[in-house]
Amino acid sequence: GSESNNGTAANNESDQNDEKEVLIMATSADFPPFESYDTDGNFEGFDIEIAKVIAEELGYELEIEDMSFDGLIGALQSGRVDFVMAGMSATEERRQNVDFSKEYHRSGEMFIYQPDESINGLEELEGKTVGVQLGTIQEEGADVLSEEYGFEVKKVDDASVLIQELMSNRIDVAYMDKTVATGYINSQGLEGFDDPTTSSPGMGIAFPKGSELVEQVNEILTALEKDGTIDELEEEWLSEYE
Amino acid sequence: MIKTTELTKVFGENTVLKNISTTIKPGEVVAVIGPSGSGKSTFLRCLNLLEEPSAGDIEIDGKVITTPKVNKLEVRKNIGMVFQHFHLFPHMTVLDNVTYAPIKVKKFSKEAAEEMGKELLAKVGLSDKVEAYPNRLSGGQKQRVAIARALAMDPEVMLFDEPTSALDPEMVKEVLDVMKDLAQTGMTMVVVTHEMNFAKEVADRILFLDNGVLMEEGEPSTFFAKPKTQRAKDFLDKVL
Amino acid sequence: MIKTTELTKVFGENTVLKNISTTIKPGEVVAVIGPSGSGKSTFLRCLNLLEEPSAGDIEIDGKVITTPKVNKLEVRKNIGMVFQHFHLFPHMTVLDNVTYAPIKVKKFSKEAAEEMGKELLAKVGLSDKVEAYPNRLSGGQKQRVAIARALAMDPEVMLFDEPTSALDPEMVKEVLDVMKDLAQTGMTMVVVTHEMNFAKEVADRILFLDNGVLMEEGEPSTFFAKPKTQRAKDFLDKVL
Amino acid sequence: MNLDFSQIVPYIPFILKGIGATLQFVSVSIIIGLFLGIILALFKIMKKPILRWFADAYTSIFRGTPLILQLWIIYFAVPQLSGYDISAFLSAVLAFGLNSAAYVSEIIRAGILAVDKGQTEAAEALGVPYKSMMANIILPQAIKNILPALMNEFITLTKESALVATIGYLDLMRRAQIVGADLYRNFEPLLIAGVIYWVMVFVLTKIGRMLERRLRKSD
Amino acid sequence: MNLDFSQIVPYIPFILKGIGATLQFVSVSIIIGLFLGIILALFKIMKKPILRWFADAYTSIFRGTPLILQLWIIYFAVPQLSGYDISAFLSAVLAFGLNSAAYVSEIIRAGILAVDKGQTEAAEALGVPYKSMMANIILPQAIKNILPALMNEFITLTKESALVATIGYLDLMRRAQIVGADLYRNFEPLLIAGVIYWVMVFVLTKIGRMLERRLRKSD
Ligand SMILES: Nc1ncnc2c1ncn2[C@@H]1O[C@H](COP(=O)(O)OP(=O)(O)OP(=O)(O)O)[C@@H](O)[C@H]1O
Ligand SMILES: Nc1ncnc2c1ncn2[C@@H]1O[C@H](COP(=O)(O)OP(=O)(O)OP(=O)(O)O)[C@@H](O)[C@H]1O
Ligand SMILES: [Mg+2]
Ligand SMILES: [Mg+2]
Repeated sequence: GSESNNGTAANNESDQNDEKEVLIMATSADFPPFESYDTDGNFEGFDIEIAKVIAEELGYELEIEDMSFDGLIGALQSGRVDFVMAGMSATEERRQNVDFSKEYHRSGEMFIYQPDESINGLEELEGKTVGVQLGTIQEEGADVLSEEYGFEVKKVDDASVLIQELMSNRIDVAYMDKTVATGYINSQGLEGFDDPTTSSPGMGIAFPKGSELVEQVNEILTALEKDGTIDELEEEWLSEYE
Repeated sequence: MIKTTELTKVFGENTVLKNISTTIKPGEVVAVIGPSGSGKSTFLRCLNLLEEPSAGDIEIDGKVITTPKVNKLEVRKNIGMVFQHFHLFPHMTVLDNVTYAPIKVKKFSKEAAEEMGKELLAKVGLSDKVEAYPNRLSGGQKQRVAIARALAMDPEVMLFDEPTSALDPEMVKEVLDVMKDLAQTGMTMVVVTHEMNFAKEVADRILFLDNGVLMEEGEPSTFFAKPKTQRAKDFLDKVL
Repeated sequence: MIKTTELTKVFGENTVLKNISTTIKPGEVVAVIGPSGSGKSTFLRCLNLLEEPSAGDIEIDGKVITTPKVNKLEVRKNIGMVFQHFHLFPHMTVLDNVTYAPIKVKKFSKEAAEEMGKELLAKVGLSDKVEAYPNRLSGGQKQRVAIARALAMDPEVMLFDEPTSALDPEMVKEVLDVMKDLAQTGMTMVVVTHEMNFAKEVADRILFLDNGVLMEEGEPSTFFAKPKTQRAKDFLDKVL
Repeated sequence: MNLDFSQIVPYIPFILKGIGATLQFVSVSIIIGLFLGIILALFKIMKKPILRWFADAYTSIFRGTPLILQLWIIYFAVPQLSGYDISAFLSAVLAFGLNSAAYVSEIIRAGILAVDKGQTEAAEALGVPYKSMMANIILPQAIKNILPALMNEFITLTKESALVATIGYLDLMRRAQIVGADLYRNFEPLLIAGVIYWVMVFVLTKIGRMLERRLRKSD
Repeated sequence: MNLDFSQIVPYIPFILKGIGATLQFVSVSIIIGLFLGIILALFKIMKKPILRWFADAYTSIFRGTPLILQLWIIYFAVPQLSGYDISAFLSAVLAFGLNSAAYVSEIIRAGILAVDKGQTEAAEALGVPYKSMMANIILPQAIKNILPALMNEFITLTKESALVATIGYLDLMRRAQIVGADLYRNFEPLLIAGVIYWVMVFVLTKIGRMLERRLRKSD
């Protein structure tokens, strides 16, 4: 938890000096439009912009570390970073082990399929095979929906694999985060429809358990909601994925 | 009968055998002698095609074996070979060493092969080592196993490449004795050797090689008493 | 002076050397002979502590070397050894083989070592092979390099373990000649050998081992003419 | 670092199921890799330039490119190109077996070259055909010396097997990761997987040592 | 299967930057692994039981547990336990070097055992100290025979390096993944990474062959 001692914001009040304090954020920059690299190798995306604003409000210099998703959890658990923004969904199970900020975005889910199919609603999924990404909230959601609508669930490792499974006709439909789904629809010429039942929790910022930053960040998020900054950023980064 | 005609072997730029023509009659024991590097091993190895001759012919029982379409394995079945360093198969017992080729190549049943193997091992005086691994044997014992292994294929000719020169002196006799017995059974034998006494006593004919050339051949008695060439004289001076 | 007292060596359950006591005087040339497996090599290897004696003492120039606190490397610096199979370092040139130990162990400068190395190689007749790799040499040449390598450490004693038995007969002489020269310079030498002629001619004394026991020792003339024990008689019958 | 294993307990059966998956998949891959590796090694030492060239190219490609790419090509490209719906298990053992064969072939090539040439000559002089000579004379001696390197390769294979998770084959490692992602605690499941891997490798090593001892019984 | 490389072009410089990162990290890891591996191999053949035991335990642990676990312990646990803020690069080369040492030590152990015992005896008889003997006489001969197995290990290391992405070190593979995610197209960047890996491994193999030839010049 909070007894980390490697120069992160949570504990470097003790060694004040004239430099600006650093706030370390970890992310997995393979999740556009929330976080990714531009072609010059700089971070960009919706989460990145929010993080910059938060750091500025708190008076810190923001430092971003990119790592794969497994690494993010390790970084949180060991307290090596101050917080993680990576489109993380705040489930109850996870709350046992990390602290989440209040929700700052909710994008919903989508079912997508190859253009030579035509599926226009949950009812038409009966008898189909639906792929989901392991360890995501869509996985949990799909398990519930499959009972009701009679489809089969196939679980795979990550979004890129899900798309390849679709291309190889091993699954009929992929069930995924709406923003990501829209990206694939645009880039690979797929089709899809929104999940009307979506009840998944929205995205939150994750902190090591017991972090003092949670309160401060929640206050800032509330303020950003009020003054329209978040709406602006959503418009800038996410509108083409709606 | 083995007949070589102008047999020549070239390694790279090095002509190691130069136009060797000779005939070895059935039942004959021929000793090949000469200085180190003179081509004795190469000559022997050409006879069973372990080395491919560069020019010239080898005929065995009237059949030319130096044509491209000859089946080497067929040729070798009838020619046993014993090496200076034994080359027993270290991961097999003595008996397995002897029976392996008959079973694999001649399609003997395991029982038949083992019976024959034990008989041969008895002949070379190793009945008690049947189940031992080669690494447990003395040099003399190893070489006797190697001879039994070659004999197990029931060859018409046996080639020996310095069979005793890796042995301790007290073991030389036990191997030479086995070879003498073999000679007496009428086996055709070609023996590269440094054992001049063996050559004198047992061989029917001596081939003296020097620098790839067959310098002299003849009966041991005349060859050792009065060699015709200076080279042979020099050589005999050194080793006798 | 080397003095062994009740020297005993046990391998597992096998007592290979049994209470060997003898003294080798400075400048003496001692030939150790005996059947295979009698313990000749083990005896020799005990003298430079390549094998650790199980009981008994070895004294060299009055210093007991069989105490636990002796520095083996120091002992070995003064004792050269030549092996049956040469054991040259295959990845080094002939000259590097000879100069390696003087440079590493005696801290010679490279120049000094190379000068000495070339001199020694000239003495054994190999001036033209200085830059060659061992694999390019004949057996006789290899063994002469091995002798030069041992001499480069300027030892007081030289041990030879069958230095000629891996050689072709015409090469035996070139190595024995080098050894004879060495004996004439007054080097103390212990030579395990099967070359009875060399033992007769060069050795000052013969040690005859059988089954780990020092059965006989004496001057070559008396030993070869009338051995005292039956074992020695049997052995000489086989190898002479 | 505060570790807490209590939350993991309910997931342990889920993780343990990965052992069977991993073992099954690894053992088939090892067999394919060993078999193909031997054949490739033989190609490499043959006099036919075409076979040598083929084996070298094979090794270069399969050692030279990431395993995950090979896995993807087999699992995703094969059905798209040929229409044959290759299963995850089959793709996985194919990819791992073909990949391992490249490594194994290099190890075996070295092992064969280290066997005394006299062995080949003795077999040839007896008229033993090439195949039997290799199978009964040369390879058994080669394998004795290279067993440690082969064990390394098999252990690497066991541990790389986590990659197959990307195509939806749930091995031990992937199961540990899933539990980690579920709970947002991944040190603990990883430590459990670590212990299980250690036991598997330990057993593999013991088998290797036993084999080594058996092969050395003739020494 | 419709591949489209045109969109990748602007990202190519970003991917290529990963080459330097991977090379730097791999070369330092190889050196650490080789150095430690030699020391461990020496421990394994020594007469001191305590050193042998240590080396065996080391090998068992580092070969037996997943590399990612070792990497995480070094990167995440070290700062918490010692207070030293270890960098991603240092953690990565340590984890990979320590891990590789376990494999290398087994390879080298086999190589040393295969050197003719006469070499040791000849050196001992000359009074050469143990260290010099190993460094100048035994290891150069051992390495000649085990070079193919060592090359295997180095190549494996090069390709496993993708793991370091979990601690935020941007190697070649991770960059390819990122580009794939960015473009919503994964095969193309992976193929490009595949080609780059192939070139790197090709160069590594050539260096190995050159070395092998130099070591064999005395044959
Ligand atoms: N495979 C080979 N490649 C190149 N040269 C070879 C090969 N085998 C033998 N030679 C050369 O051929 C010549 C004759 O060699 P060979 O072994 O036949 O001689 P040898 O009379 O048997 O000598 P030794 O008594 O030493 O066994 C030598 O100069 C040798 O270096
Ligand atoms: N390292 C060892 N471990 C066990 N037994 C050994 C070892 N070295 C030698 N022996 C045994 O000790 C006995 C004497 O061996 P040694 O080599 O000293 O005999 P040798 O007289 O030199 O024989 P050769 O003439 O064959 O060289 C033999 O029975 C041998 O098997
Ligand atoms: Mg020869
Ligand atoms: Mg001896």
